[in-house]
Amino acid sequence: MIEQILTLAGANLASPIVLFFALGVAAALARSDLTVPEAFAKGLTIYLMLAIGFKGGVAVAKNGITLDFLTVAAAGIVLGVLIPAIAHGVLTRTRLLDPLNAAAVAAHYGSVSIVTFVAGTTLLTSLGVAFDGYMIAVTAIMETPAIIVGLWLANASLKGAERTGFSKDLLHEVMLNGSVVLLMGAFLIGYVSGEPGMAAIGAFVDTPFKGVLCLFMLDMGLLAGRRLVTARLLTPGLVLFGLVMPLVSAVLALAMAMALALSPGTGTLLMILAASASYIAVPAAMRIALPQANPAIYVTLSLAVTFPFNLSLGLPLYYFAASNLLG
Amino acid sequence: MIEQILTLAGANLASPIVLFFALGVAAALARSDLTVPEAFAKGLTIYLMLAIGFKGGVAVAKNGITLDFLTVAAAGIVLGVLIPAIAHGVLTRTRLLDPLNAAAVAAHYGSVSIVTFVAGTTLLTSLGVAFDGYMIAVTAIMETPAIIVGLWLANASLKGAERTGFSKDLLHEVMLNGSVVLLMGAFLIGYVSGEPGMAAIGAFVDTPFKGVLCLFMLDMGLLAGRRLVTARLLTPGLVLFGLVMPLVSAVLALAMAMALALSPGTGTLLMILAASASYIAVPAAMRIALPQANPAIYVTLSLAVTFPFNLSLGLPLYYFAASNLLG
Amino acid sequence: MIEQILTLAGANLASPIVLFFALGVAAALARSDLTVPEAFAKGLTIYLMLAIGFKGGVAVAKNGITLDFLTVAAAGIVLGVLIPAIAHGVLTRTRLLDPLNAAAVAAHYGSVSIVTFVAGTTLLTSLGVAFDGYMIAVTAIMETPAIIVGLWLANASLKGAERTGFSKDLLHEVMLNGSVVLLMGAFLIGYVSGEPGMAAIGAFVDTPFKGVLCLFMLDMGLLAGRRLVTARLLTPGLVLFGLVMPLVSAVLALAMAMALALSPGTGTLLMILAASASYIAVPAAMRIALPQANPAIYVTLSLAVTFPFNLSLGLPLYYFAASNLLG
Amino acid sequence: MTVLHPRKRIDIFVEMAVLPRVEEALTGARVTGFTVVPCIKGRGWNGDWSSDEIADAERMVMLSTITRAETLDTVLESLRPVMERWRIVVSVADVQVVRSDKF
Amino acid sequence: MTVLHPRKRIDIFVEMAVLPRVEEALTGARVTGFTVVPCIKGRGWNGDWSSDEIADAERMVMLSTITRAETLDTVLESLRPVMERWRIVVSVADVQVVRSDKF
Amino acid sequence: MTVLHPRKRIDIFVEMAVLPRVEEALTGARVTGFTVVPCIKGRGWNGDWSSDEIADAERMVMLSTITRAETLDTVLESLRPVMERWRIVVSVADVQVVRSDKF
Ligand SMILES: Nc1ncnc2c1ncn2[C@@H]1O[C@H](COP(=O)(O)O)[C@@H](O)[C@H]1O
Ligand SMILES: Nc1ncnc2c1ncn2[C@@H]1O[C@H](COP(=O)(O)O)[C@@H](O)[C@H]1O
Ligand SMILES: Nc1ncnc2c1ncn2[C@@H]1O[C@H](COP(=O)(O)O)[C@@H](O)[C@H]1O
Ligand code: NA
Ligand code: NA
Ligand code: NA
Repeated sequence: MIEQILTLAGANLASPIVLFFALGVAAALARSDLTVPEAFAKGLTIYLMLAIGFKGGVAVAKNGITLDFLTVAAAGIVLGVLIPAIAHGVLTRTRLLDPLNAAAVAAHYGSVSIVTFVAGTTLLTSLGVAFDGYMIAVTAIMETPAIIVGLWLANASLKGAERTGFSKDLLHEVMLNGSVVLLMGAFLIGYVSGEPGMAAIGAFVDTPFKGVLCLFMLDMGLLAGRRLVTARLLTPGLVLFGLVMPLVSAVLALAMAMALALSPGTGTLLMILAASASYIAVPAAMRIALPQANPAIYVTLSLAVTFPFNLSLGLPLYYFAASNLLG
Repeated sequence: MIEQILTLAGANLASPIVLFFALGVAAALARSDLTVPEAFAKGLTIYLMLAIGFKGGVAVAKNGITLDFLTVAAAGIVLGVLIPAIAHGVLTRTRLLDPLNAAAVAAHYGSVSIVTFVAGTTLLTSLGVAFDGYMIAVTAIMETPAIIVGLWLANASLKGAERTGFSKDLLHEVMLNGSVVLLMGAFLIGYVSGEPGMAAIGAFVDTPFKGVLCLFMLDMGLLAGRRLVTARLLTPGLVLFGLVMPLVSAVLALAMAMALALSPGTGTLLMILAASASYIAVPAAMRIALPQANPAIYVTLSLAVTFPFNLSLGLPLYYFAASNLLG
Repeated sequence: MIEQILTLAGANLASPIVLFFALGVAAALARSDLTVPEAFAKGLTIYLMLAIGFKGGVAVAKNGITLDFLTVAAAGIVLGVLIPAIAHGVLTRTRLLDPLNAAAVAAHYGSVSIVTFVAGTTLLTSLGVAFDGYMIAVTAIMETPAIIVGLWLANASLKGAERTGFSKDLLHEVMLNGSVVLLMGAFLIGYVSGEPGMAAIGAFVDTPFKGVLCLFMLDMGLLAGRRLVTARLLTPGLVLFGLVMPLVSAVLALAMAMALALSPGTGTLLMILAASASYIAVPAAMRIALPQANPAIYVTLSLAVTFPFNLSLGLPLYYFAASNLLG
Repeated sequence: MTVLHPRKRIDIFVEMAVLPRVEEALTGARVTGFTVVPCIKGRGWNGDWSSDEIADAERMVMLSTITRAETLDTVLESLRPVMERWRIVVSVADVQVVRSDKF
Repeated sequence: MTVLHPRKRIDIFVEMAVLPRVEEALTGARVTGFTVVPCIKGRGWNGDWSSDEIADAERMVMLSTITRAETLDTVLESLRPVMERWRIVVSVADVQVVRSDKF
Repeated sequence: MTVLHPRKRIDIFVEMAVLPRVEEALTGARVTGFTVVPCIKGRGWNGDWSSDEIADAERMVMLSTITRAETLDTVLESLRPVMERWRIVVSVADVQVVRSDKF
C-alpha cells in the first residue's frame, strides 16, 4: 500500500504539469525576472475554463443527465457550507486569526480552485480512470455558497454599521462571477453540441489542453513563489492550517462519496473540490464585501500553501484513498 | 423548402460558434464581469486573419488564379460603392439619421466584417460546400472602397472648412490598414507557399481554427451585449435598418453572383461580404476623418444589431438562397 | 556547389517563416498600423522558449547526456568571450563607435538570439538534418558570458566613478534572466519527462510550433521594420559591421565545430548561435549596467540588420558550409 | 494668447473592484467626465500589490477628473462613504484648461 | 537642499488615432519630450468608452509633457486645430523639476 | 465642507528596469506609499521609445507618490544617484489630500 501510494505520488510529481509549477516557484524564489504577461495568462485561464466546461458537457451529453448529478451537486453545496463553518471554528478557537480574517479565509477554503480541479482531471485521465462529466458543473456550483457563508460568519462578528449588507448588487456580483458563467455556459454548450461539437472543436479544446495547462502552471508557480517571498504574515500555525484543512475537507468529501456510492474517479474529484481553496473568485468578492480582511493572509494561504500542497501531494493522496474505499 | 431552411438555420444556431456568441451576449446582458483581455482578443484576431488569409492563398495556388477572381473583385468594388449609396439614401430620406451620421453608417455597411466572413466559410466547410480561395482577397479588397464613398457622401453635406480633405495621410491610413495588409499578405504567402507551406503550418492555421473562432465569438458576444446594454441612441427605425439593410445588400450580391454564374459556395460568400458591416477598420477611419459622426450609433448598429443577425439567421439564409439559385 | 547553395537559399526564402517576417518588415516600411499586441507577442515568446527547451530535453533524454555536451558548452563559452573581444576591437579600431557603445554592441554579438536559433532548428528539421538536443542548453549557457565581457570592456574605458560595479545585484539580474531560467528549466523538465512527457504535451509543444513561429516572425518583422524607419544612427560602416560580423563569428564557430568533429546539424547550430546577436536579454542588461550606451545603436543593429541577414541568407549559408565541411 | 481657466483636477487611486462605486459617486456629484488609467503595482500601509496577480483583487486604477472648483466639495462629500470603507487615495490639484465650457 | 525650477506640465487626453496629430503639434512647438500613458475607460459629453472594444476607435491615451512656461503658449496654439476637430482634454499644471537644463 | 491638507505629489518617469532602484530610494526616504502606471511610448533627448519592443529595455513607467513637504527633500536627495546615472524625469506638484494621517 505504501508502495502504491509512493508510485502514484512519484508519477504525479514527475508530470510536466507539476514540474512547470515547480519551475515557476523556483524562478520566483531565486528572484528571476521571468514573468508571464498578465493578459496572456488571463487568456489561458479563459481557454482552460472554456475547454474543461465544454468537454464536461459533451461527456454528459453522451451518458445523459442522471439523478447522480443532482445528488452530487447537493453534496457539493453542503460541503460549501460545512467547510467554511469548520475552518472558521478552527481558526478562531486556535486564535490563529481574528474572526474577520478567519471568516475571509473560511470562504476561500469552502469554495474551489478550478485549476486544481483541472489538474485532477488530467491526473485521472493519465491513469485511465473514468469520472463523470457533470463534475465540472458541480465545480461551478460550488464556487459561490462558501462566499455567502463566509460573509455571514463575518457579519456575526461585526457591529451594525460595519456589516456587509447582502445587497442585490453584491449577490449579483457573486452569482454572476465570470468564471461561474463561463464554466456553466461552456458546459451547456458542450451538452447541446455533443459529439458533433467535439468533432468540430476537439482539436482546440482537447489536443493542446495539457500543454496549455503546463504553461499556465509556470505562471501559477511564479505567482505562488512571489507570494512566498513576501509572506510576512504567515505564521507557522497558519501554514499548518493550510496543509491540514484540505485533508479535513477531503475526508468529509470522501465520507459523502461513500454514502452516495460514487465511482473512484468522481469521488476523487469531489475530494479535490472540497480540499482546494479559491484564489480568484473569492478574493475579488472579499475585497468588495469584506475590505477589512487582509488579502496578504487569505490569498497567500490559498495560493502559496494549499494550492502547491494539493497539486503535488494532495491529488495522488485523494485518488489513492478514493480508489481503495470507493467503487 | 421551409423545412430545408429551418434545418439549415437549426444546424447553424446549434453550432458551437453561434452558441459561444450567445453565451457572451447573455453574460453581458446579465452584467457578469466576464471579460476576455483585450491584448489576448487582438492576438486571436491576428491569428484568425493570418490563418484565413494563408488558407485562401494555398487554395488559390492549387487551382491557379482564374479570371473569375478579377471579375468577382470588380463586383466586390461595385458593391462597396453601391451599398453605401443606397444605405445613405435610405437613412437620410427616412430621416433616421442626419446626413453626416448617415454617411458614417453607410461606410460601415459598404465595407465588410471579416469575422462574419470567417463564420461563413466555417459554415460552408461544415456543410461540405466548396468555395473559391480568392474570396479572402476579395474580402481585403472590399474593406476600403466604402470608406472613400462614405467620406465623399459626408463631404457633400459639409461646408468648406468642415470637409475632410482626402489628404495623402488619410488615404494612406485607409489603404494600409492593418487588417487589409495582414489578409493580403497572408494570402500572398499562402499562394507562394502552396501545399508544402500548408503541410508545414497546417496544424496551426487549420486544426485549431474553429475552436479559436469559438473563443473569439465569446468575446464578440460580450462586446455586442455590452453595446446593447448602453444603446441609448438606437431607435426602432435604426434597428430595423440594421436588420433589413443586410438583406438588401445580399440580394444585390446574389444578383451579381447570378450574372457572373458563381458557384453556390462562392456566391454565398459574396452575399455575406455584402450583407456584413465593418466594426474594426471603418470605425477607426471615421474617428479620424469624420469625428463629428457618433460611434455610439455606427459601432452599435454594426456590432450589436447586424453582426448577430448575420451570424445567426443571415448566414443560413444566404446559403439557402445561393444554393437554390446558383450552380 | 553554387547551385546547391542557391537551392538552399531559395527554399529558405520561400518558407512561411521568412515570408511572414518579410511581410512584417514591408508593413512597417509602408507605415501600416498593423501591430501584434505586446502581451500576446511576449506570450508567444514564452511558448517558443518553453517548447524548444522541452523538446531539447526530451531529445537528450533519448540519447543520454554525452561528453559532447560539455565540450560544446565550453566551446560556446569560449565563443561568448572571443566574439565580443573581436567585435570591440573592430568597432574601436575602425572608429565606427566610441569604446562605450562598442562594448555594448560587442556584448550583443557575443550573446545569442533564441529566435534565430529556433528558426535554424526549423530549417534543419525541414531538411531532415539531425542535431543534438543539448544545443538548447548551450543556447541558454551562451546568453550571459558576453554580457560580463562587454561590461568588462566598457569598464576598461571608463573612469573610476563611472564604472559599472559588478555588484551582486547586477550579476544576479544577468544570470537569472527570465529567458535563461525558462530555457534551462524547460530543458530539464523535458529531460526528466522524456518520451512519456512528449506523449503528454507533444500536441502543444510540437504540432503548432512552426505556425506560432510564423506569427511571431510577423511581429519580429514589424519591429525590425520600424527600427529601420527611424534608424538615424546607422552609418553605412555600422551596417556593414552588422552583416560581416556574423560571418566572422560563424567561421570561428565552424573551426571549433571541425575541431570537435561535430555533426553537420549540431555544427550548423553552433555557427548560428555564434552569428546571431541578442536583442532581448542583452539590451535589458545594458540599460541597467551601461546606461551611457545608446540602444538606438545596439538594438537597431542587432534586430534590424543582423537578425534579418541571418534569417534570410545566414541560415542556409551556415548549413551549406557545415554540411560540406563537417560529418 | 490662449486664455486659460482655473479648474480642479481630482486624481483617485482605487481598487478596480471598487471603481463602479467611485463612478457612481462622481456621476451623482455631476462631474461632466473622467478617465481611468491602469496601474501595475503599488505600495502602501497594507503592503505591496502587483497587477501580475491572477485575480484582480487588490489591483488599483487611477481615475482622473477635471471639474469646477464649485463641484469639488460635492465630489469629495459623495466619495466619503467609499473612502471610509475601501482602499483609496484622493488628491486634488489646481490646473488650468483651455475650454471653459467643457468642464 | 535640492533646488527646484518651475515648469509647466501639460496633460492631454486624446484619442489614440489622433495621437500622431498631437505629437506633430508638440514637435512643431519644440517641446523637448513627452510620455504617453494608456487609458482603460472614460466618460464625457459623448458618453462612455472602454478599451475592451475590438477596434481602437474611441480609445484614449494620456500624453504628458513638461515644458518651460515660455513654450506653453506655442504648444497651446499649435494644438488648436486638433482641439477644434477631435475629442481632446487639455489641462496645464504648475510643477517643479530638478534639472533645469533638461526641459 | 471637507477639509483639505497640503501635500506634495512627486511624479517620476523612469525606465522599468531601473524602477527597483527608485523604489529602494523612496523606501529609504520613508515615503508611505506609491503607485506605478505603465507608459506606452515617449520621446526625449535620446529619441523615441515604444512599448511594442520585444525587450523591456527603454520602456518607461510613471511612479507617483504623495508625501509630506517635509519628506520632499529627503526623497529628492535619495533619488540623486539614480538621476545621475539613468534616464529619469522627476517633477513635483502641490496637491491637497483629504486624510492627513494617511501620508
Ligand atoms: N502616498 C501614496 N502615493 C501614491 N499612491 C499611494 C500612496 N499610498 C497608497 N497608495 C496606493 O494605494 C494602495 C493602497 O494603499 P494602502 O491602503 O495604504 O496600502 C497602495 O498599494 C498604492 O497603490
Ligand atoms: N472632465 C474630464 N476629466 C477627465 N477626462 C475627461 C473629462 N471630460 C472628458 N474626458 C475624457 O475625454 C473623453 C471624451 O470626452 P467627451 O468628448 O466629453 O465625451 C471622455 O470619454 C473621457 O475619457
Ligand atoms: N519633457 C518631458 N515630459 C515628459 N516626459 C519626458 C520629457 N522628457 C523626457 N521624457 C520621458 O523620458 C524619456 C527619456 O527621456 P530622454 O532621456 O530625454 O530621452 C522620454 O522618452 C520620455 O518618455
Ligand atoms: Na474547497
Ligand atoms: Na458589407
Ligand atoms: Na552570437
